[in-house]
Amino acid sequence: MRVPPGVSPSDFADALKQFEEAVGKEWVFTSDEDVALYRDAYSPFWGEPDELVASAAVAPDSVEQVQAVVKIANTYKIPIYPVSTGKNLGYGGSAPAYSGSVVLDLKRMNRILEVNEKNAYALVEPGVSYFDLYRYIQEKGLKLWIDVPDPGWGSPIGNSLDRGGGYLMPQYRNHFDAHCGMEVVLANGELLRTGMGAMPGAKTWQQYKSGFGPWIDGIFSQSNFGVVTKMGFWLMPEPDAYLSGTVMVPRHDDLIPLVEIITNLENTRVTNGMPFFGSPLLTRGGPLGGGGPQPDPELTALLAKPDAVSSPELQQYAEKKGTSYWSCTLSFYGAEKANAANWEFAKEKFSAIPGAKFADGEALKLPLTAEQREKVNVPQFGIPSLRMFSIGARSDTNPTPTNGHVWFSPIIPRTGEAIFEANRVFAQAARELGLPVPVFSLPTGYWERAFIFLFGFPITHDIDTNKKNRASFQRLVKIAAEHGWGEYRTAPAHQGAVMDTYSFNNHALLRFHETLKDAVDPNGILSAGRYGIWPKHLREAKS
Amino acid sequence: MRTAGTFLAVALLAIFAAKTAGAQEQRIASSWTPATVSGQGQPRGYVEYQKFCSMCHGEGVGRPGTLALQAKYKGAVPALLDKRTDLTPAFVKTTVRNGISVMPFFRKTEISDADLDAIAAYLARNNKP
Amino acid sequence: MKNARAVLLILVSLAFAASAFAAPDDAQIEKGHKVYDKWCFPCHGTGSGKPGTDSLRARGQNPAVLEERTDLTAPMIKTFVRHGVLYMPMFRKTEISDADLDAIAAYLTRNNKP
Amino acid sequence: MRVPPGVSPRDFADAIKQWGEAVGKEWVFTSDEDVDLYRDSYSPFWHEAEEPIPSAAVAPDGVEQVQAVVKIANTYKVPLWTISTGKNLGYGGSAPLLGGSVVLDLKRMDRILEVNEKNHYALVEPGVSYFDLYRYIQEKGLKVWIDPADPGWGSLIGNAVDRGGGRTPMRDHFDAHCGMEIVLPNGEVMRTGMGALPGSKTWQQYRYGFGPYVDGMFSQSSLGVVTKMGFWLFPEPEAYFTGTVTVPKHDDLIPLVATLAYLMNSSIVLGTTSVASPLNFVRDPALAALRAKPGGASTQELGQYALEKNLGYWSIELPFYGPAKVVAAQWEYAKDRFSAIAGAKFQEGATRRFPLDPKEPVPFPGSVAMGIPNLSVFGVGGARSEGHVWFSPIIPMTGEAVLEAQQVFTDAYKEMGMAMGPLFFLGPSSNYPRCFLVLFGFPIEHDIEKNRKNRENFKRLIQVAAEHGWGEYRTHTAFMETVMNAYSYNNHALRRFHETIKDAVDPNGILSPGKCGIWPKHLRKAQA
Repeated sequence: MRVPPGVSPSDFADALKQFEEAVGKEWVFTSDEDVALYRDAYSPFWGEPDELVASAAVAPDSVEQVQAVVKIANTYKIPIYPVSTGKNLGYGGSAPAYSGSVVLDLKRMNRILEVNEKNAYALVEPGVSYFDLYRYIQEKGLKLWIDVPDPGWGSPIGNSLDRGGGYLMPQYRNHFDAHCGMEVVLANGELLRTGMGAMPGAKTWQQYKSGFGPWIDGIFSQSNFGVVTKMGFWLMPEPDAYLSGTVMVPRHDDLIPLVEIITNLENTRVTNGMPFFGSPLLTRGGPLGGGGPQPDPELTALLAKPDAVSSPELQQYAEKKGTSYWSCTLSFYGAEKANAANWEFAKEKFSAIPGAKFADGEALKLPLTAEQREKVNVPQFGIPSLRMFSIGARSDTNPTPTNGHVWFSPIIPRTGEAIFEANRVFAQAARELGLPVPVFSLPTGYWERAFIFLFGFPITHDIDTNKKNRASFQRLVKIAAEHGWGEYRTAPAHQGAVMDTYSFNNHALLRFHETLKDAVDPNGILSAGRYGIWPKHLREAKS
Repeated sequence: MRTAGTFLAVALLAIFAAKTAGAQEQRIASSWTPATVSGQGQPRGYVEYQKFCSMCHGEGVGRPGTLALQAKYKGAVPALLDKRTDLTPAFVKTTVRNGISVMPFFRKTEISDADLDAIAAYLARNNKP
Repeated sequence: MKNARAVLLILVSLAFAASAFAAPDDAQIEKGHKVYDKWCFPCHGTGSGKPGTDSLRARGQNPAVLEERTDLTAPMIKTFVRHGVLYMPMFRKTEISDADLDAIAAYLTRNNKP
Repeated sequence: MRVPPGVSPRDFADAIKQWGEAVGKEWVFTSDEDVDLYRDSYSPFWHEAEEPIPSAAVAPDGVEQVQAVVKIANTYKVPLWTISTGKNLGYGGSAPLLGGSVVLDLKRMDRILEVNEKNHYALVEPGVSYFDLYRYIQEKGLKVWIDPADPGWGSLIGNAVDRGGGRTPMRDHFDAHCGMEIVLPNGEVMRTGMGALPGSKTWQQYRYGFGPYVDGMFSQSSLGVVTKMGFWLFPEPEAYFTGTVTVPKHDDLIPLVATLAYLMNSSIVLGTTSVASPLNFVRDPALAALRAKPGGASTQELGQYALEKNLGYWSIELPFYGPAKVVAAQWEYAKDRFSAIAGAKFQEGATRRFPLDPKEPVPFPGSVAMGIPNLSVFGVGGARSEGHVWFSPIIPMTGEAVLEAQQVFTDAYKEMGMAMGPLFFLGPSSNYPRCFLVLFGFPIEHDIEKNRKNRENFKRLIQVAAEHGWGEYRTHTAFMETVMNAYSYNNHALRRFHETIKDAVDPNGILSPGKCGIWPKHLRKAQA
């Protein structure tokens, strides 16, 4: 049996006994076999001594049990690491940030406490998955959509606290933005409710976010200040109809006005779903690895040259073949006629770019029929799935499956210029680091006002490859920071390195977090090291 | 007795009436537009008056200061401050620094003494003894 | 290393696959079907965008859908669920309890020839 | 000269001297005449001993000066009360909560640091008012809108950190912010969100940055002095249009609000609207007589009256923003949905196209909904009032809740001997996206007895609201303690958490003591 660092075996044995009394013997996991299930399946340290592993796991079934477990941990100063469904694979999974912590597994707390159709919100526990919530809504026949991230088995609470994103209207697809009201167990075991929930019998806990006085919800995201046990979410009413439309522009430099117009259309709510950028010239197949026609050898040769994407030869090739350089597919959710009018307006605006072409997408009346559901990109319709895992799993187009991935995910400005600059910078870095150099990367449109790049680093079970990839990852973090780009989220293996780049005024923000940490969790038991925030005794030990 | 209730009634009535009266809305030339604010060639007192006072005391609909003075004097003196001929610099300064009714007083970080001198001079320019 | 251990376990489980175990009853199979729908179907079901099915098909497995197979054994199923393989992560007991896993195994082996 | 509580006159004199060195002598105000300008114009304690009057005011003109002022205050443990433009009249104005505090007046910091037309944001200092930013944008001819609070002289930063609301699609002002710069109680400067990354390119584009998102802690709080803040702006749309839906019967309120909620949650209606009753605006002796009856008019009688006069019982004016054709299509769709209510009637307002004709006089009534600031809201008090304070509970966005609140507050007013006047309906509004805000204006007078009684009534209303699960979103300094007391879940767990943080971040308790009921440790005992 492993023992958490800094805890004596006898204290640990006492604590485990008390954990068992609190949650039931069968929900305290200590055997190697059981604890191994809490490893990060996509750990970049797989099989190395540095792999972050748990010493045990405890799975309470209620808020009272969480309080009891936290109090016991506080008594014995045992580091604990809460996970909700532990499914943020690529960002750390269920393994702790501080090796030897006891995982506090909240999966059993999977109650859907309320779904209100008229006011379009849900109140859930951390073990509820997107699948669970979706099924519940379908079974009750409620006309509500949930905004799902790519993997549907994740937890709305866990994903939102990690500040994940989805696909629907901007106010829903930013999952932390879409929350309203929290219940939190603090490090001393006390129960706290935020927003209107601080008022006993509040009628608007899920209708008004910030309550009265300082609005503290944000400090429980990407943090280690408390265990969130309930959270409300605003849901999107099922729209009448969906429409998509694609705009294609012919020239390399057209990306700049294209982004500018899309930004204007999104910020005025003309298009209200996530935009998908693409390049008919540069990509074959979609982001989900759907294959597509093999490119022309002439094109392959052109693309093999350095800086091919902005070369005059490629521009000439595109003109000759009549292939558009860039495309963007816009989504419209709403009344059928309004969708059509919005798309017409968008086309008018895009027509300012000479040579812009348009392809009308399918106009779908909602709800979808069973056949339609098979064809559409389901997360854009609030339907959870696990399709995203096709990116690395074996398939017809990917004969060499990996053992997972970690995401490098910098935020860059929402401009065409920034896309070009980031491609230059990251291609150069990839060449230097000996990484495969992508032809061109286009950002993802999760956030309404900024772009995000998602680069997946493969995880292997080869120690040397993983080591090299980790070093490359951290080098990329630094290179991004030198250009003013920071990551929005990262796996525990890299959280310290990323936090280190947010260093304004001698790390004022991190030092502020540490002040908070010491005040609200003086024994430093909660998620030590998460997002680079260490409790006092471990900060001192490290320095 | 003046009560919160009647106050509220007046408040909401005023807001609603203003909103629903859209069709018959009167169009009176505003003295405050970006062009006049930059106030090229105008005396400083005029410029500062436009900046600090005209939003309440200017011409046009929805100017509480002008409305209040209209109600108070019923035309005995002009409701518009910059049309008045009876204002003295001392009176202007006292009012700005002490406030009156719903008009709050203004701090020196908002209207400096020098700005206030200029405003007072501007508003008293037609007060010929 | 985990991979080696997984392979070993698979071999062990195959070796013992022939050993007889009590035929599961219909209630157990029905329960297993439900758990399967919840936990396995999103990756291993029929239809588009099922990475597990796609992966097995690409490996030449036929049928690629787990539910249609008659060659799976309970130990194999349990090994994959508790250890994961390649892109598939392992599942904790708070997600799929041992009892649920037994039921999944009962369901997926329901058509096996004795 | 007044001296702050707990500070020796000698220490205070030293502090004043050092502030003078830091910001310039002329920007440290100590004369009674100057300091009185920092009283709350609309104080509910006017002429009373409890009126919290500051001891002095300091007006720095840059972040470094703010740092210096805060450090000096920390050295001498002088309580500071931060204001940006000090114009949140009705919620406390420029006066501190703790009498004798020194006002830290940020009005001189009025730089507009950036307005980005392509990515639609602004970065400003606390002294910048809605008027200032509006003028700047007009002068540069930028095609972006600001979202002003009703009074246009307020500060973007001040209003947002007080979590005020406006009327356009960006109306939740705190929600519309992106990135902060803060001077902490120890005088250190911190930037939040992407601003923590030196040379960041997206400080005003992605609000969360990396790690815990701390911005909310600096709203309605006393943990730091916000010296810069970014705001998302709305790109000028092609058109604005309002359509009014009127429904005939009392009980129609329930489907009316349910449909409104659907339209708002679907981003079809993007701005603030209020539920109104045409009965409120009828001046008919017959109606007045009906209401004057002992016990008031019954719902049936009013319903009958509305039916006979063909007035409609409830109405909502819906704002639409977007391309002209879209706005028309959205209105058609809204009409479709409201038509499920038998007898619903529709009236179309005028469509405005943007940019406005340059000859169009601005501002005009209602222009706040089009991003043009004005001060017409101060017309609400009438000629004789000395000001107002706002009682502002949040209630659910349902017809049932509106009717319940109507009943509860009417009863409370009666019980307290306060007349509801000719008005029988409160007009809840949607300044925030998912709930209704109800605003009651309490008059301020220069009459001690009346103010005392009004204060008691105000506190009673807070209790009555809390008993029904309705809490205030913001309140005047005089009532902050009472409101925070109502947020008492688990033996005031939230306030105790705030206190833990306050003690850690501001151990000397110098920043805005008492704000929102949060006192520093040394004053907590005295208050308890």
